[in-house]
Amino acid sequence: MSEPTARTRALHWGRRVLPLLLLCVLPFYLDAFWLRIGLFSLAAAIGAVGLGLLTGTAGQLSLGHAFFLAVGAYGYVWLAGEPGPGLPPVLALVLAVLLAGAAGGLFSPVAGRVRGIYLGVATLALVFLGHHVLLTADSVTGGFNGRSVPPLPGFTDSDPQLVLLGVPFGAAERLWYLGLALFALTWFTACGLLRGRPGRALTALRDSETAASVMGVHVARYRSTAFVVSSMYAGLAGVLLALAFRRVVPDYFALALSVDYLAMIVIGGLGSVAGATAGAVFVTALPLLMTRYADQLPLVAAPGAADGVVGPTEAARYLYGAAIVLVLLYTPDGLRGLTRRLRTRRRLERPPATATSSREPTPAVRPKEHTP
Amino acid sequence: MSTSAPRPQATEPPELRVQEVTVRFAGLTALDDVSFTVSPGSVHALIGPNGAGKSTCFNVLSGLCRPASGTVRLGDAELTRLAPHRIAALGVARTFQNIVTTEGTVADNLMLGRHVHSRAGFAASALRLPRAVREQREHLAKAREIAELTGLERHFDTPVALLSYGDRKRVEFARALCLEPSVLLLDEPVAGMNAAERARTAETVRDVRAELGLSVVLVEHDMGLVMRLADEVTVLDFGRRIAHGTPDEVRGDPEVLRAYLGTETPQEDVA
Amino acid sequence: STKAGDQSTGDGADGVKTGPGVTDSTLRLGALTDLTGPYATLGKSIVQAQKMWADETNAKDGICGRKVEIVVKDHGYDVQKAVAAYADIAADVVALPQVIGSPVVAALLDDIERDQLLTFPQAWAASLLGKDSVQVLGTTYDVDMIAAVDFLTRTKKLGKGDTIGHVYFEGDYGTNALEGSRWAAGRAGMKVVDQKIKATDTDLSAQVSALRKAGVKAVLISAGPAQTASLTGVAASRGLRVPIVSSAPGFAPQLMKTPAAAALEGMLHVVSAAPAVSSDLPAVRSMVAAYQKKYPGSPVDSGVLSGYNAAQLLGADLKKACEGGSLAREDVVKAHRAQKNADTGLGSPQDFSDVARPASLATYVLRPDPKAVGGLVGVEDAHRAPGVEEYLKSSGS
Amino acid sequence: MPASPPDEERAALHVEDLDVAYGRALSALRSVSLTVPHGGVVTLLGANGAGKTTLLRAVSGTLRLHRGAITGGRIRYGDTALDGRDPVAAVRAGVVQVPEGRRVFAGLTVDENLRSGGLGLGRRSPALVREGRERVFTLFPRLAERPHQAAGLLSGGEQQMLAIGRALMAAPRLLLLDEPSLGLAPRMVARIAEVVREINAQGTAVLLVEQNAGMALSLADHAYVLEVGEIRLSGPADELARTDAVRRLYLGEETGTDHPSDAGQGVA
Amino acid sequence: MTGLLDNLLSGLALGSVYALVALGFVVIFKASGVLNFAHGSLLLLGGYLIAVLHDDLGFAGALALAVVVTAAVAGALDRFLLQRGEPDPHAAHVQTIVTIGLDIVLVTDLSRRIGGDLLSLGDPWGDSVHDLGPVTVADSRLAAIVVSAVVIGAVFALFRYTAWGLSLRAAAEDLEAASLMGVRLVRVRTLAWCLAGALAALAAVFLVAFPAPGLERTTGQIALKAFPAAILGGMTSPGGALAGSVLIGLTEAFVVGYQTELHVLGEGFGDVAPYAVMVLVLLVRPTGLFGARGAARV
Ligand SMILES: Nc1ncnc2c1ncn2[C@@H]1O[C@H](COP(=O)(O)OP(=O)(O)OP(=O)(O)O)[C@@H](O)[C@H]1O
Ligand SMILES: Nc1ncnc2c1ncn2[C@@H]1O[C@H](COP(=O)(O)OP(=O)(O)OP(=O)(O)O)[C@@H](O)[C@H]1O
Ligand SMILES: [Mg+2]
Ligand SMILES: [Mg+2]
Repeated sequence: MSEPTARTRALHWGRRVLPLLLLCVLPFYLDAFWLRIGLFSLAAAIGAVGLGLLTGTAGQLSLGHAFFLAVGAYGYVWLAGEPGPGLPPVLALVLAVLLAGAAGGLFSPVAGRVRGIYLGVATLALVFLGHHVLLTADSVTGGFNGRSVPPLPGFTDSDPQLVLLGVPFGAAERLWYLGLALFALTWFTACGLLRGRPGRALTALRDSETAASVMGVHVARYRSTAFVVSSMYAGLAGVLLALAFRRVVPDYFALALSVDYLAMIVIGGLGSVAGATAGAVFVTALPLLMTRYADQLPLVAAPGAADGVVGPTEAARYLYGAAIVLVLLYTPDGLRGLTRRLRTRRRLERPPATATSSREPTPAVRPKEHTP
Repeated sequence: MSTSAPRPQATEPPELRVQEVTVRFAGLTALDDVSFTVSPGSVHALIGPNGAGKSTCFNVLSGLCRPASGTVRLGDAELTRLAPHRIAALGVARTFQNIVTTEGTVADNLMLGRHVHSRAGFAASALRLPRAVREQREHLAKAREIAELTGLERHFDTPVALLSYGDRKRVEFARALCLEPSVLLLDEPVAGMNAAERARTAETVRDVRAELGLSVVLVEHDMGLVMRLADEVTVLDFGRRIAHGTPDEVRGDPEVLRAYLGTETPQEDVA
Repeated sequence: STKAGDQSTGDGADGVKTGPGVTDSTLRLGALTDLTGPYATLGKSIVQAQKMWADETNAKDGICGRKVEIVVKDHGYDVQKAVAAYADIAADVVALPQVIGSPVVAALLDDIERDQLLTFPQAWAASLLGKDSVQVLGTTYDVDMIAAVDFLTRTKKLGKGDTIGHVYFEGDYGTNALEGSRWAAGRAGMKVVDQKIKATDTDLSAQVSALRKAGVKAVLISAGPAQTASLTGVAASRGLRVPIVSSAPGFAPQLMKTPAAAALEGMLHVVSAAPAVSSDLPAVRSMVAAYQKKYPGSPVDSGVLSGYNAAQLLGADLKKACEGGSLAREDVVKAHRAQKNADTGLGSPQDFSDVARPASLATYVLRPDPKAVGGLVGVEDAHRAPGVEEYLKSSGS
Repeated sequence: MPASPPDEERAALHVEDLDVAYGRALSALRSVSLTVPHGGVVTLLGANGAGKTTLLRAVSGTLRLHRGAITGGRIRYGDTALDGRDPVAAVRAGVVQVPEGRRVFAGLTVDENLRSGGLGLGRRSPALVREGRERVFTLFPRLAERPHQAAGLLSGGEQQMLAIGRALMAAPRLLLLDEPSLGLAPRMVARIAEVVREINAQGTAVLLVEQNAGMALSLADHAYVLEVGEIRLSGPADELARTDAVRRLYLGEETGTDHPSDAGQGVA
Repeated sequence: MTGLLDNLLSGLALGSVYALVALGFVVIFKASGVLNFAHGSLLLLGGYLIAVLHDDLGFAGALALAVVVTAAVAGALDRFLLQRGEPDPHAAHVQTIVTIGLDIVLVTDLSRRIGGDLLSLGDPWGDSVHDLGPVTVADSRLAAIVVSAVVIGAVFALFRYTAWGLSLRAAAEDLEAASLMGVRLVRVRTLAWCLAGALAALAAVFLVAFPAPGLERTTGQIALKAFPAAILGGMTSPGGALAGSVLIGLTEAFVVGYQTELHVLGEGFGDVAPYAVMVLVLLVRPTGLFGARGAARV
């Protein structure tokens, strides 16, 4: 607990600014394929951070994230589009996020009362009911074929040509920066939440509802607010995804997507913003990259070749599934646990830490706290 | 103490009155028509054999359990209908007999105790408004102060799960203090501590009571501690109040000796 | 170094204008297919059939003096993967003779329109009409269902006042089919009782109960093979022995190996834009023979036929564009739209000139036959059901 | 170093030069040696965080559940080496621990909790189980009153009885008791003390970790004092009870009390 | 009236099939706190094995072998991929995600093998039916009702009266205390997974038998329907799983059966109705019909 020296402070800032800088120059080097994957990852990261807040911090499982992504995406499309009020896209973006929050709020009678795995499966209902509505209410949602997404002004290929350092800046490049900005906003706010009063209250009610409530935490309200906030992040992610896809279709927002998000936060490491981000990139980018490059693997046949051999997509699926298993086998705390472990190993080579200051992961067993 | 909003009761905590409280669980009356009053600023001990209903009484006081009949009043407020968090906001803090801490460090737990004294909501914290940042810093200082008071400063940044039983017990105590309560409910605060540590905790209780002028309701099986600290004692057995009075009165009560203390020696004193 | 962003458009050595996907020696086509998801069987048949077509074409000096190459991308019915795969290949192909998966097609519609990339989706919903670059081949589901109702009234003595059931998948396919059946039934004075189901529903007992309660005289089904099998099997076992007519995707040769085979043979008919694979049209027979020779062991199903047909139609478009002096994408689309009577001999001729109309209105009626190649034999040849024109007018296309 | 262990021959539990660490670097015990003779009662005193529970965990084999490990030394029970073994091995060898803080199975009934006590011993005849249960019920009549109540709903003291009863169901030859008097009313403390004596009289050795030093020292033949992971004092219990340090720290005798019952909490 | 009976019976039959699947979820959740996303693929594995073996071994032989192999696979997955090192209750969420990875691998492989086929399991019931008064039920469904009643009863007894059941429940309450009692945590838990695997193989038979057309690559997805069933029952007891499943089955049968009357809810509501019912129940009873109410006292 020593005062930060100039050196550590510089290190601290360096660790934040450098990655950001790096992300900023990427569009100068990557082509549309990579930028698209990057954009998907950024959007997923925003959603994952929201889910991390709910599941990792407040201990509330949600399999309904796909639904809130859909609310955000469709909300934006409808608000900014035709049919719909045709609002200015930027306003529509903000309203869509609020709409997702409101949708989360509507679910709060359940979200405030139902806990853990029960909530997880209850939210499953949202995905199925939501899908049902997306298909049925076709005057708003466009039905099965969905709707095309009105672009944000200034974020299309047809906007005034922009060439920076010899690189033409099209929609992909511009959207990348939008995604980056929204992601930075997410990071900033989520860290604030986690380290602030709400984060502590949520952690407390995750670990012991009783302890939290007798210390003055309004359990049901905090639970449902966490749900609302997480829905809003999901909504934002949904808008960004819609902009990246240029078209929203109901089938994308299915259960598999919710499960993916769950995988993201666990693979990244529960309870931290950086973890959720790492997990989001892993889960989003890996299958896409593997699918693209799998045909270069040995023993993999070209798509559509004879029976009984492994095609590239299958190979990619095998590898992806195995990657999930392996990552979690060897770093049960997720990708973030991995970096932390590397760091402590480095620290351990220096003089041993004293008993009180070391921050080892919590022990495996903790007495279950039912009482008295 | 400049940080928290000034509490009106800071000088004179309201009186806590338990009136004819009855609690039933399926087929079992855990509290049977129990009444007692905790006068402002006093230490009121609640003793009795195991299963007498002491913890249940605490659960009623802190809103975790709703009595079948009877009322609990704190000053003018009636607590029996309030949710636990509302009761906490009125200045009632408690510890648990079986430790109920949350994961995270001691600091995190103590900051939870500051919850009712801080305001920052989701929006303010997310946007890191200056007010939220300042508030957080001030409360952290306060929590550290209380950690020092309870001998936890060494463990301030240690995850609670790594502490020994006695230290975790202390964390609970400190967390309750962080609430700056007007009424402090302590359920066996020194269980699992050795004599020296018990004395130290007793000292702390005495200090904070003097300093903050709060009322304490104490459940404890360590009769020495009870005798030393308590101004008044209520004895429960099978959910019923069997004795009431000053420590000395209670200690001599044959009913108490039979049901609770079970020693022959004091009985001779009485004789 | 930073990336370079150039899109090559220019003139080839032979004076033909070229665009993305075309070089002096090759013509590159793309296929976004499903080889690992729910439509894997279909995907595989189409891929193989189109590869066969490409090989045959290249053996005959290719198109416009260029070798044809098909880039196959498998998305496994995952929209996100499909979108990424599209981004990956779009800049490098001249047309897409195959895109499988309605949600995939839906998600790509805007991009395809923007890139003017001539696309033949393997989906037959009317909602895909009206897009310049997207061509639904043959009839749409609604047109088929009108033919189905017509078939029932003509041959099964259904008429005014009767009730028919329609079991359909949620989504584009089912909805579109239901539109057709509703319209046709209304025209014939009949009532439709509909039952919407999901792809994961494989036990249709409850649906059959409901249909029986409604007293249906016939049942239409627009779902997958598993659902058709369950519906027919359950209906038969419960004594609901009524004619059942399925949309083309609702049948697969594998069904003839299930416990429901007998019931299927006795009760089912299939309406389709394409003839049965076992048909004796000469072009079909030679194609089937070639396919069986090239891929022994692979089942010959309707996917083979439609895939090969699509490839041939695209080949014709490309040749025409070449004759017009340009293989640039927009000119390929133009050439395509200029075809008013494209006939490959593999089915009914098609008219691509009106983007808003189905390319063909003639429907075949088939029935299961375990002994036939592809499990189906023809019952009625391609014909236009009465009222189809009227329907197209009334539905505003 | 501890004084030479009493009666080497009959000694049953030997802990020799034990080092234990939690996580990677957190050393909790250093070079601890201790002996519990067959049929004896040994008590282990120490402040909060001294490592008493850690020592018991090392013996019963549950250290690994806490990400702890034995980094040096040996533990033997009779001829069985217990270091590095799992809890099952300890139970099979006859060493059973009553965990700190009761830890009864809250959702199981009292009866089921008792049945669970014998799980480690493999298949046993119902008669044997019934006999064990009778024995527990005579020791703790309060439990006999409600065999079908969920254990989580018992009061703290009742749970403590159940925890001890559960351990007794495994017919231990060495019982490791971690603060059995925790949260018990004075009368119950006396009762537990009696029970410990009874158990001991029936031939079970006891290693008793206690904060209630008065009771512990009156029960034990031999005592050890643990401080910050190391044995500081050891010796016959009555001798140790007379040393200044123990009197001050563990018996609380110089805290200016005027009631004789303060320290002993009414041990009869 | 006939319609009512009809729906009642088909709901019951459907429910008992779901119950076999839901029971697997419950057993695994109880034993390890893991929400087993790979359950669908275990089911698919069991079904696939029966499908490829029944020609050689006959149905009974194939079923027996499939049950054993699926149980072994489930146990092995748990033993070698989920529980590594020490038992760790905090790892449940991580292990849940591992099951997602396992599911991906298993499903990919099995789908690759099954391809577009619709496999028959060679079960003895074929498409035969029974007339029970005015209504007709498939024999396979009658068998399902009987088998799941028996199996659930057996599992219930296993939980209640055997040492293994007691060990399992004790470990579910408190790992450390259970291990102090000498419970072999790893083995107890692995056995639970084996049991769940066996149940999955058994469930596969009834899921793909007659009213359904046969085993396809997507058969495993039906396991999803058992989620609400398990949750409705409270996720802790075999009896709860049965009750929840029957409720789900009935809901589905009735909503589909009366779809025309329920048009206002939109077409195809039968598929989402179980979820709606589940949410409503959870609103009233947040831990399901028979779930442990947050009975922990303080
Ligand atoms: N939620 C509950 N359901 C059923 N019975 C309960 C419940 N809570 C408490 N009891 C019963 O009520 C009685 C009183 O319990 P309580 O915990 O208040 O005792 P106590 O006085 O605190 O005892 P101890 O000193 O042992 O902690 C006990 O017999 C207990 O079993
Ligand atoms: N799971 C754990 N991980 C890391 N450190 C631990 C763990 N458990 C205990 N410790 C540390 O080991 C030391 C000894 O703890 P132990 O629980 O053995 O103390 P104790 O003597 O039993 O204390 P008490 O009387 O309070 O129960 C303490 O410093 C404690 O913080
Ligand atoms: Mg109590
Ligand atoms: Mg201890």
